[in-house]
Amino acid sequence: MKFAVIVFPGSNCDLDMYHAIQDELEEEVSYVWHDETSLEGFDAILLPGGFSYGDYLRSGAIAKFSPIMKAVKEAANVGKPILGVCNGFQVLLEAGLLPGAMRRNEKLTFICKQVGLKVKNQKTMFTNSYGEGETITIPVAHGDGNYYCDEQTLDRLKKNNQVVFTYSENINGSIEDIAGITNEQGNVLGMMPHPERAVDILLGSADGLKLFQSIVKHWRKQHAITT
Amino acid sequence: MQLLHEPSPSMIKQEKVYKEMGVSDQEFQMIEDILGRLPNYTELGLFSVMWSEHCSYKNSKVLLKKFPTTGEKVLQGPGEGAGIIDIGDDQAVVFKIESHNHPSAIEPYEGAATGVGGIIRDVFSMGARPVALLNSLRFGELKNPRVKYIFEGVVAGIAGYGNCIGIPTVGGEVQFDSCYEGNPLVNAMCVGLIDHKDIQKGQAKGVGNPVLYVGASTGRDGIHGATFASEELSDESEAKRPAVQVGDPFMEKLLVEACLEATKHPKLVGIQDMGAAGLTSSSAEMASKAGSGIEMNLDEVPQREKAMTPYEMMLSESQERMLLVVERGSEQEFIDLFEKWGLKAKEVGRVTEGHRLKLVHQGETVADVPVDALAEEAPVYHQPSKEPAYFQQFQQQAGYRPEVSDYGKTFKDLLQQLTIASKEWVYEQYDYMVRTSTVVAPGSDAAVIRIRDTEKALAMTTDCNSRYIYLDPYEGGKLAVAEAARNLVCSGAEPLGVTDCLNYGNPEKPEIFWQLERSTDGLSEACDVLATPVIGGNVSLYNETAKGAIYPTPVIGMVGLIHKLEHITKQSMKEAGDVIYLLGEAKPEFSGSELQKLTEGTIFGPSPAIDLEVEKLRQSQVLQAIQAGTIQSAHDLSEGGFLIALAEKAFGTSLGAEVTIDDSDVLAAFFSESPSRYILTVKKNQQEQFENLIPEAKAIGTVTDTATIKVTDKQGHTLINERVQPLEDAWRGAISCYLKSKD
Amino acid sequence: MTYEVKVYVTLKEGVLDPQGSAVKNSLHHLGFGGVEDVRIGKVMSLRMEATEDTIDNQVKEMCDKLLANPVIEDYSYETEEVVSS
Amino acid sequence: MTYEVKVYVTLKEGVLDPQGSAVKNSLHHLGFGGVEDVRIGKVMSLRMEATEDTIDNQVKEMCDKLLANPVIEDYSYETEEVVSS
Ligand SMILES: Nc1ncnc2c1ncn2[C@@H]1O[C@H](COP(=O)(O)OP(=O)(O)O)[C@@H](O)[C@H]1O
Ligand SMILES: [Mg+2]
Repeated sequence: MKFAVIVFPGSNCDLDMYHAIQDELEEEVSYVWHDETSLEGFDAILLPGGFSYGDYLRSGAIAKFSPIMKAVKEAANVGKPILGVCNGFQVLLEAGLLPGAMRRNEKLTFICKQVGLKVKNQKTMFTNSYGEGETITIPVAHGDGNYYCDEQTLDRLKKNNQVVFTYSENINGSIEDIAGITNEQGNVLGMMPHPERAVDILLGSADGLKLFQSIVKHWRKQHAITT
Repeated sequence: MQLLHEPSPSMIKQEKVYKEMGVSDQEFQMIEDILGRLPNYTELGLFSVMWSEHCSYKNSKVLLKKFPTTGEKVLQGPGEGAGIIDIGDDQAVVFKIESHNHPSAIEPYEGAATGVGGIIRDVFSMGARPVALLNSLRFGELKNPRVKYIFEGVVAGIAGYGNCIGIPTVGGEVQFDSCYEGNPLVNAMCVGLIDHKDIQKGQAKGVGNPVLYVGASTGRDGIHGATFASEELSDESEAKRPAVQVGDPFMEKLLVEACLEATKHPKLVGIQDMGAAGLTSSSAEMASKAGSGIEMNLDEVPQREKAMTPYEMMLSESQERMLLVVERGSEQEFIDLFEKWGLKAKEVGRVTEGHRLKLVHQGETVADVPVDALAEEAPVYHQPSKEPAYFQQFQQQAGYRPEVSDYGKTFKDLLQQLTIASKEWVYEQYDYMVRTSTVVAPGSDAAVIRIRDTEKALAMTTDCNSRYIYLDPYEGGKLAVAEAARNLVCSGAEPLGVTDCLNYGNPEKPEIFWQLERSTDGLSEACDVLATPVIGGNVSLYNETAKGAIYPTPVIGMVGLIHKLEHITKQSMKEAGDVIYLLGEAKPEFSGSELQKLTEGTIFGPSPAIDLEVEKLRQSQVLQAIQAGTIQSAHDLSEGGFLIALAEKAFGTSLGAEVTIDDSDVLAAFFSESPSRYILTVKKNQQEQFENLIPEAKAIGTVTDTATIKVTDKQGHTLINERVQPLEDAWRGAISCYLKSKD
Repeated sequence: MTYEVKVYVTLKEGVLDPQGSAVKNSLHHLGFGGVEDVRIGKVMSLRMEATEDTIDNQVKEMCDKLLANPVIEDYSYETEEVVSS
Repeated sequence: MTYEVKVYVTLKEGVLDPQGSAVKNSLHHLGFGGVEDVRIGKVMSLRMEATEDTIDNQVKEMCDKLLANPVIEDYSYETEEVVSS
């Protein structure tokens, strides 16, 4: 299976994402620079964290216009797994691939620490390796992670089981403790916590590895059927 | 800020305009002699910044000479952007510390942020990939609203810059003392990794080669920042406010990536960052080091503002700029390389014969001065030195001993002393995990970063207990180096070398110069004995306000090598049942301790002394025992003494401790800060092997799973019996508690 | 023609403004108890070349596409012609 | 009396505005080549109780003490009385 890690000017978790896939998941992975226009040949697309365009104006606001984003949208439309982590999540929100928006953390300061996450939906292509209602430990590192959406959107998210992760303890003010959501089709996941930083127990947790393994598992199953 | 009419050379002399730039009468005469004529305004500007303390070290040079700077593994000592030490396998570690005290006093967020930006450029301009940041911070007492504002702003600024650029901030220290009230210290350190073959130097070689300017355009910000950093803070500093620069970490992130790509290009000749004194120091130093000259056409310098004068362009300290020299004919390749990263590279001059810096502006030569005079031949002063009266007095106040009636209460009070309290409020704002290599995060004795694709790791720390240095600069200097090395050893590392940041008051005052002299003697001696050469550093003088000077604060940044990942050791206790050992004796010495500060509200008396041979022996014993796999956790005893260290070992775990002390002097056993001491925990079945390696260590108790700390004396009387949780809450919450109280 | 444009971007009513609340609290601590509400938005000053009949549409388009996020923000703007001297 | 106060905080001339430059570049990429300069500041909307003769001084003091950072920012403000309905 082949993963793409999109690199925007100012991305800084691209390296971490790359190594998580290559060294721990042991799948194929390449960087794709933001001004490329095609994602052909890739089976899954990863939008890493960082500060694309310095997070100036609003996090993710400028990156959404990068040439590669058209290809990301196409990949989303044909059902490929798209994962946006932290700044990647913010880009997906700004680009309209996921509903809602991010505000400054409630306490206004950047927060970096290990947090507990509840897996609210383990039937997605990103979470099928987790147990029902499992609590996992994954680090966060963000200043703008305070998720917001209006009430109708929230109802829809809940009805469709699009809320995939919630914080065990609300660290940033997000409505309903939301830490990660998918689109309606379930193939685009945005999350503030960093699973790619939790793939090696040496660094504190390996709970994020199952997320990447889920993507592979799903792809293998799909692949076996279609070929 | 903008000068409509620059004074003419004769006016400069007659009206002593040079004085406003910090140039003395005598120095002005030297400049006149060097040029064989009067300098014009631009030329005077060049000399004034290059001869400022910040760039020339004119007052500190005589002291820096004492430091041991060489060693088997030293690949680059002081002199370049950053020092380099070999770590084997053709790899090396690059590190440097720098102060941004004055800018942070005036604009805390941007001052701290640009301090981080500057130190990162020092490291990647050597060709190294920056992999970690640390800092060392000093503020006044947090009760003061202005101090709160500065503290919050500085931390946010460090976070804002480091997080954005994606280099983890993995460690540091924060101390609070009223002497820093008007004059906070903000020292930032950067650590990088490099392959030997990629090491770059900032040299302008090869007559005819083009000089390229890369990065942000030049504005009027920060003009005279270097001179500004060489003066005392006063109300006038407020008027000099435009000297504050604003950082753009996004631009710097692009610069890091582009410059690292450029340093791998075979046609790169030299590269240097534009730090203090911007375009002036980078061009003059690059030419001087290569024994050549540089001619620049200032019309080509990218400018952010209209109608900038040569003086302004040369003295601007706009951030995120680099100067490159490349082989003639390859300039387009470099321009394209930078273009890919969205950056503009522009040819602004060329390397010339003769050793002169020549500047052309709108067709006219506006400066023509010898580069060596700027870069190398600044006057060197040996300031008069005088032992201060306070020192004599302190020396005679031995034997201070506070009254403590309730050990448990004092224990809790100490945990909430801000210098001891958890710094989580600070480091949770730093992304300390990005680059996924941080094996030991902030909160332990030293931070540890693994080196990808190897079995090795780097440990790093910043340390300086300035109270002891104030009480006794010589002993205190030794203590600072020893503590830094001890912190590295606790994490399983062999200390490699030092970068130091010398923060002091006004060196023209003999008592201050005496502090500088004595403390650098102490630092040098300790670096020598502990085999940790000084490979670079920074001097920040004139840290004083009308209320007086700061404590002498020579911050030690130290990096160590962990040979195998399995040697990585943390301070936290690991397993119930492990045996707790204490290494080293507590002496009844309390002057300068946290306990003295707590009881008296101030410090006095003689500092504890340190025996460097004992220090060295214990460091090598502990390191050996760690490498032999006999140690589960290790923590040195520092501020607060034994009880604090024991509690810190329990925090963040669900464990506790039961120990017995057989000292007759309980007060010393609990609260003395005598140096060269450790608490170590050892698995039961490894006790014998451990004791063979460190026979002096005393087994004093065991790690328990009850989450209480219980201490009894040898008669079986309970001295301390506290649940860990309330202690930990008090310790963790102290800083945010202070910040919330808005009075 | 050259225009000076001011774009004001504010959080939609009903969207909690953590920065505004923090500023309000600080003002109370400083003794400004009369302050009942604080909301923080952005003001962007643009200088741009445009013609009289395109300037409005251009500014609107810039706001819709980039300068404001319609999920949480509202915008308004003013344009003024700069008379070159 | 109740006042609606608007405080505009902008970067001083000559102070680098990286955010403004990033927005300008992005607008160019989006085809708005006519944009020559972008500077980004803050607008704060306050609702507060005050009397006619103290309102100005109060707002000034709030700006000097907290809302603007005089080292790098300038401010201006407008006050308007709210007629209660
Ligand atoms: N400004 C800071 N930035 C990052 N980490 C910090 C900072 N201040 C303190 N820390 C971390 O908190 C822990 C305790 O610091 P300190 O009390 O200075 O330790 P020690 O006494 O062992 O030198 C260390 O891990 C240190 O790196
Ligand atoms: Mg320590």
